[in-house]
Amino acid sequence: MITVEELEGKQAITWCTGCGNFGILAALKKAVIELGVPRHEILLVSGIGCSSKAPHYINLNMFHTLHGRAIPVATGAHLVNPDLKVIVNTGDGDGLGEGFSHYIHAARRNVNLAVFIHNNGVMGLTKGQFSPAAQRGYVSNTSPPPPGAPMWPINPVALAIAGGATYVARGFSGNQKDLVTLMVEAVQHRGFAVVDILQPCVTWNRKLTWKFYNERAYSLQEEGHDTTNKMLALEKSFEFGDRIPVGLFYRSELPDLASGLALPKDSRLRDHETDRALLQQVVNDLTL
Amino acid sequence: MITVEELEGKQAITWCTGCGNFGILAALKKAVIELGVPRHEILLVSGIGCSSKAPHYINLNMFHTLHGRAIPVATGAHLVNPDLKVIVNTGDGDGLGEGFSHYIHAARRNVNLAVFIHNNGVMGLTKGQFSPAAQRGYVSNTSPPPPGAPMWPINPVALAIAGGATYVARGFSGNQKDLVTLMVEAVQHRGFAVVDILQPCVTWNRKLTWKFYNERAYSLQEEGHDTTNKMLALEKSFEFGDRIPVGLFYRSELPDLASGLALPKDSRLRDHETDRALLQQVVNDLTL
Amino acid sequence: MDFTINTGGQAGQGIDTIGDLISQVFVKTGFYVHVLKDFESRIRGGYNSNQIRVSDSPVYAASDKVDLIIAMTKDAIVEQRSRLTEGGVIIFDEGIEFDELESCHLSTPLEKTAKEVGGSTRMTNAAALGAALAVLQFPFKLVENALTDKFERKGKKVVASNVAVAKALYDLTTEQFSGTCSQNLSSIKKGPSKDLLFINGNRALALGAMASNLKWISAYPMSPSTQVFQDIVSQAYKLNIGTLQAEDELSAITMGLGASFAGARAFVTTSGGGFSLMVEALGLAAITETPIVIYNAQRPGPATGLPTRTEQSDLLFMAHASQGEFPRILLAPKDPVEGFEVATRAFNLADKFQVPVMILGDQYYADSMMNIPRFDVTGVSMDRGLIAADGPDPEYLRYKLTKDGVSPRAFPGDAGKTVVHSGNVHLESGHITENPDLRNAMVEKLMKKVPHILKTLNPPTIYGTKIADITLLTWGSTWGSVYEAVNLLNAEGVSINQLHFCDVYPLRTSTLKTVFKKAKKIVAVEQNATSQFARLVRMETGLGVDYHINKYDGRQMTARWVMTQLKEAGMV
Amino acid sequence: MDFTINTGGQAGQGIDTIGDLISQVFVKTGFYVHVLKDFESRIRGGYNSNQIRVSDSPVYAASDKVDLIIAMTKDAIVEQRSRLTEGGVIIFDEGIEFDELESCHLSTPLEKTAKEVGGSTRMTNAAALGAALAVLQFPFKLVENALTDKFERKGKKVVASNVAVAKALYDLTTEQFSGTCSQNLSSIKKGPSKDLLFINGNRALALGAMASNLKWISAYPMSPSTQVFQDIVSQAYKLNIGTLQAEDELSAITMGLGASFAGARAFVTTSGGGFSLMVEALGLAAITETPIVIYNAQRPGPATGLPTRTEQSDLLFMAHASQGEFPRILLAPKDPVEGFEVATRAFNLADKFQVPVMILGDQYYADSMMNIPRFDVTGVSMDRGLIAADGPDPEYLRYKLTKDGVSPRAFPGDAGKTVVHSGNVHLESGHITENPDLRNAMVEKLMKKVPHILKTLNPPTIYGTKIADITLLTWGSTWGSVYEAVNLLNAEGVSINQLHFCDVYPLRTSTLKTVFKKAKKIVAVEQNATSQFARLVRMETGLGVDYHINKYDGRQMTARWVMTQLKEAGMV
Ligand SMILES: Cc1ncc(C[n+]2csc(CCOP(=O)(O)OP(=O)(O)O)c2C)c(N)n1
Ligand SMILES: Cc1ncc(C[n+]2csc(CCOP(=O)(O)OP(=O)(O)O)c2C)c(N)n1
Ligand code: SF4
Ligand code: SF4
Ligand SMILES: [Mg+2]
Ligand SMILES: [Mg+2]
Repeated sequence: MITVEELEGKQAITWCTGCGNFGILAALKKAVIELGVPRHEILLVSGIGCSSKAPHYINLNMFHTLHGRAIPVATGAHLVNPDLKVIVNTGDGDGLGEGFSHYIHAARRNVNLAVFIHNNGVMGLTKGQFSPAAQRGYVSNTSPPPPGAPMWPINPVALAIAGGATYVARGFSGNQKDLVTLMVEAVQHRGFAVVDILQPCVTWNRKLTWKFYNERAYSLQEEGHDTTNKMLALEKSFEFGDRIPVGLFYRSELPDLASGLALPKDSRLRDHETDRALLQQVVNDLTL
Repeated sequence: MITVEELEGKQAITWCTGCGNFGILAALKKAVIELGVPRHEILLVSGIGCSSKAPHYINLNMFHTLHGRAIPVATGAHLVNPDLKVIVNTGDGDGLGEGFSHYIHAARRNVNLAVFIHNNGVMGLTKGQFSPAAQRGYVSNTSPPPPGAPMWPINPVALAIAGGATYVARGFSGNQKDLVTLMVEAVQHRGFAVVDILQPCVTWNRKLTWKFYNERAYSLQEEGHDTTNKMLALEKSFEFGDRIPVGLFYRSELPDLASGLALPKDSRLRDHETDRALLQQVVNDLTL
Repeated sequence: MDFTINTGGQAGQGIDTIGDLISQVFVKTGFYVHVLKDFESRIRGGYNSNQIRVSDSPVYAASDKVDLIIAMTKDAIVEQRSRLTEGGVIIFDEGIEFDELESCHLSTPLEKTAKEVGGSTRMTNAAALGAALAVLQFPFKLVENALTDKFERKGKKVVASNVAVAKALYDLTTEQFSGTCSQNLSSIKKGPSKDLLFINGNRALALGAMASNLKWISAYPMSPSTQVFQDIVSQAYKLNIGTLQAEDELSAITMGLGASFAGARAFVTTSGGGFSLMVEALGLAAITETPIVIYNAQRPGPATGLPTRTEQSDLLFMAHASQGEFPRILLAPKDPVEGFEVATRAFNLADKFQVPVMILGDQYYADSMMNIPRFDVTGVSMDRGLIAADGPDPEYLRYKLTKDGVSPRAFPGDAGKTVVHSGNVHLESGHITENPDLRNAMVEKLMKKVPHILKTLNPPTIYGTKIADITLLTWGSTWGSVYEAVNLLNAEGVSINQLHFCDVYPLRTSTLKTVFKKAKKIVAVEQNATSQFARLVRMETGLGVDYHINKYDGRQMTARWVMTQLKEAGMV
Repeated sequence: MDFTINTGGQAGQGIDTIGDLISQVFVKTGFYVHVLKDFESRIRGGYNSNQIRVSDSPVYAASDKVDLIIAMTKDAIVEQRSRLTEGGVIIFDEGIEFDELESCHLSTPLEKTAKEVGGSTRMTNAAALGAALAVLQFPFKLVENALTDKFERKGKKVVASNVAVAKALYDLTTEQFSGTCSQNLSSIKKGPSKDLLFINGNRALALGAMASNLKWISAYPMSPSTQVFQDIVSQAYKLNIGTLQAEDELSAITMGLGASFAGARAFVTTSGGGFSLMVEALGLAAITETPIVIYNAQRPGPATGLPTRTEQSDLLFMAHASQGEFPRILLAPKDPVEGFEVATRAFNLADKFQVPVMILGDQYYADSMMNIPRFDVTGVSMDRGLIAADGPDPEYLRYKLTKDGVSPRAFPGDAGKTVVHSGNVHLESGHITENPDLRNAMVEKLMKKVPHILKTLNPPTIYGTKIADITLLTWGSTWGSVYEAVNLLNAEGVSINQLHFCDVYPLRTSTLKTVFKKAKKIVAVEQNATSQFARLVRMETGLGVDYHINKYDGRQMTARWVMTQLKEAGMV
């Protein structure tokens, strides 16, 4: 089993005191331990943002990529070595703005990844501009009043479900226990798994605060939500007002992408050697 | 009123005989006439693909842009001159693959555009590779059997609704009358309007043929579908088997993007001149 | 008089506020001020600083000496101590554990006083200001004025508390500080110079763009460019400007092209990584001859690199970006004064030649501040280039072949004209063609513009004597440091001058050729690793330079650094 | 013997099939064949052609004369007629309305016979083949063999019908054709040369990549590159290769980087517009030192340009693409023979230096076919570069500073090691740093690789005499036309040779400098408008060329065209 000490990050944390990312990191550590797989079989892939720095703060294999591109990088790594548990740490700007297309295409391909969206409703690292997940009317440097952000937020849960993701959940940085469970399940799930994590940004976001979520978040599971019912899951996904559902919205079992590709059955692409004799035949067949 | 002659394209059509794009072009011409606005107030914007050549074949203002970028180009043009009726002609590769992120972000912004997806389930112009809308198992040069395309198709109707579009319909190139109606409504609708158009590609697609659709397409409106019910619309959007719903899925009235921006009230950005005296004040306020 | 104050601490501790307050005091008393911003890519914590250089004659660059350090954290002492001049002073909060106290150190209750006197640790800024100006023996009245200006909007009470805190520290320091600072400003005489703007490069560009009747900006945030977008957004309602934060840079630039196509002057702002994502659309702008102005605030790469640091390393990339071949214009302003002017020229050039115009800034240009003459926006002239005559024209050809390659523009919505743009090779009408002769004609149409563009661009400027033994070749924002170095060396009797380019591409070569012929040695000084401008010069002229000076650690070079490099190389 | 057949018609009329059949006949009888593909960006209709050049000695380029035209549409006559040699013949279906009949014209019932004899108009190809070979008086047996090979898989009946159709037309033509073709092949002697591949550049690259143990390819379709991806996908199940059609190019390349990071050799294929979208990730590959091989099959730009035509206009773009500065390797194979070799070198270079390697093809290189010696894939050697020793190493540093800048790689999943990649400036460990000294060290780490890379790359080749009055400077796919031009001019007694580059960046300059010194005149011959390679040479060496020959209409230059340009310029 992995110990907490082994996971101790090699880099000093640069997040603001009180940031919701701390809760996500703590849950991630617990989840990694709970998973019970060797440390070297885990890979974290992130984009760019406060959230995307998370992999530096936990001692695991990692690739801190470009803004918006964590999912395709993770996809490539996963398919070349399906033994890896590949986790994506992304922000709402990163994964739902710059990289949104990849999110839905990975969902419909049912790529075996666990995607954790550190959703704070702002672009934290670039100083608090409204993000794709910001509420309509949210005031920031690039959405001054009136009218604040002149558009509706993107709905990562509804879109993941409509997109074809097979495990779709929402977590809350302030609810460690459930968040750990969702993380573990997402990683263990074979297919595209999303956990949209409510993550207060204490520096910029004066709306989506700890208090805001503490007052509104409720557990879907405690209310006996049927996670096999897609339409119900979608209905729940539009609820974001006085009550905000947290927990697992939807899960289904479907073939994942790897099962449809020409991967070697008995080894991994990373170690596989092409049979040159077979290839020579291909060449020979081209001679007239 | 615009006459058919005035709309006669300036360029010889390069589509294959029998292509579903002909039906879309014919419907577009009828719709443009029915709209009853002056010819110069219409603008067509397209990406790249067989479908995206459509604007060359009807004599209107047009911008044939880059693969995947029709929606943002259209957005910029619309906001600078909201008098224009801006129509986007896009393919399923173009709009749902390369340009998919723009589709959803335009939806949640409720940009006042009409987007016509020439949906043929293949990348026609690049010679028939499976497209994002291709059915699972579809066989093409880049998805050989087994297993054919190893992923589920993207659902443009469900995603548009989940994304926030306020007019979401499906048309069929083989059903001119309804297609014209949907096109006219989409253009007249104030907000982001989508018509996903079933368009047989007779050259490459041996599955999604005229016959296939003729046997399966049915009219939502004839079945009395309630277009104000979002959940019902979503439910219908997942129906794609022996029966394929065509018609208007969902419509709602919400403020569009233009109404939330700092556009001049009495003129258009294209003609507006910044009040330099006001700006000089801004400068002066910066002096200490 | 030429002295430097460095105020440092963690991000979130209000270092910029202290910096602003101090700068304001000096600007208002008529000094020339230059502020260098040094910060990490994080929101809280770490080590950030403002370096404020003050002089009674104009200053154009940062210094590498510090006379007064105001430290909110231990790092802020440690990082700057080696630069402290003799007679320099370090002020820091008594809460900082720091044992190696010397007489020039002033450990003082900044935070405590803020809390006790002002009621909030947020007023630590005012405390620091009070302490600093006491050390400098600056009249307190000026401190009061600065605080009033800064906090006026927040109400009298806030002003009063801040003044009280500052006064407390001012008095305490006057009483306690045993050392003497090398700088004594007790008899300051300069009067307020109301007509100077205290401004950074980003803001100058934003103002220049707005003065040019910019009507559309779409952008996606990226350091160090974001402020330009934010500045324009903040004036959008007042001036009626279309502004939209896009979902990514692909969208930002293509929205801009749509806007320009429909008739508005359009601007997109980004940094290198975002520009990388705009590359394909740059080619679309070119082939469709849709004017667009792009700002790239460069930062060290590749990839994410150092997001909040400076570098001049995208020049050759931007000069050749996108598949295919087409004319484009690259302008690299040296400072905010030139930034404003470059912005206004950029929009005129884009419209006149219907080409993409790119402005190359960098984090140093973008963020560092100086006081400069007030801009006169009413004097900015607008040239929208060739516009098709009003009225119906069923034969209107968007890409009419003309002698100089420029065709009259019309816009969708113009009654009686049909406007056709296509990113494919097209006929004069704008519709697709694959005809080889028309392909040739259209390539030649684009290329014909280059000689006209060249004639319109500004030649480089020679600073110092026309002829000198050594010529330093520079472009963009390194101008200031090198300019100061040249002056200092001239004062030492060295025969040295500076050949500086703002308009970097296409390259005007005649002055350059003359200078290269006359100088004994040409030294390229660039804030990058591979001497990109020198390479560009060689590509354009075959002329090589004799020596390269490169800095690529992300920190802007100073005059002294340049001089040291020259001396170590035995050049001077 | 050196003659050319052009078979043209609409897209969808099976022009490629006729072309293939005819080529096969000649390849099988031991001739050298070169096929140029000329087609529009549409799926049906328009005008497409295959130009088949046949010779008894090797041919390296297309011709601009035609001896036999097989026309399925009137356009196919009109477009080619001006190139018809004296004694040339035009065969066309009797259905084509064409009044200006001459004795060399053969109007014949291709379609009708196909239908009547074969039962389907689809056999018009066979009919055309029969007619063509009768005109050439080629033994019918060979026609039969070709059809058997082509249609074997579809069953005996199909073969028989095709043969019957061909025979009918063969006989009819033999009987009816009154003209005589300049070419008479009745006494053909060459035997079958089983060991030649008949192949285009795209396929050679695909085979080279697979021979290099490529284990991952992600791509998004784009002409003229798509075939490489399709070829590899078609072998994926047999060879176990990971292949994925991505949603866009941003995804294609970043998937490739993930795959490479995890340990597989990775390849991405695209054309200019797609490469534009990969630019940011190119920088990520560079700073994270993740090997990747990128193929850009160039086509005329900017933007969509001419999607199915040829050009060499992305060289300077690719040499400088992406923000920041970093080493990269650019290779431009001259033909399929070199393409295979370049692919295998590319993967080794990428792994050895942990840099992005880019292969520049173009539509001409990609699509045109020739017969070449069979590739021996078992002889391809694989060098994966520096790999960290097996076994646990808690102190493993992905970016260990070494003398030559290359650090041992480990892969995520390696027991006992933690592998950290970051696109930010990083420590040796891979974690983020903003430290200026480490920034310097990491820039220098990357730049240190360049001299080693240069030593490993191939120098250019001189074709013709070592020294000549005129040297033609070429790179990539224009090799063949220029090579033939040089030979022809040499035969005319002109002192001319060719200095050709496959490895174009970084540029090896010593041979070049020698040649530039010795030749009286250097002429750059490029398939672009701005002489990009000549510009690159001048950037690297300061050396300029004396004259430029440029073709940019999207159609590959021929030897005759090159000669005409030289003659018109008074160079020869
Ligand atoms: C291509 C590109 N564009 C823009 C940026 C600048 N940038 C860095 S982080 C960021 C936003 C991050 O937002 P989010 O993903 O929500 O992360 P957070 O900081 O809120 O956790 C942006 C726009 C970039 N690094 N690269
Ligand atoms: C950036 C870029 N990538 C790839 C291409 C090549 N390309 C042209 S059309 C096309 C697919 C079009 O598919 P779709 O939008 O479905 O159009 P259709 O031809 O089926 O109507 C592709 C991949 C391109 N032009 N630009
Ligand atoms: S800015 Fe917000 S998201 Fe970023 S570290 Fe600070 S609190 Fe967290
Ligand atoms: S390839 Fe398909 S979509 Fe394209 S024109 Fe032909 S039938 Fe239509
Ligand atoms: Mg965020
Ligand atoms: Mg399609």
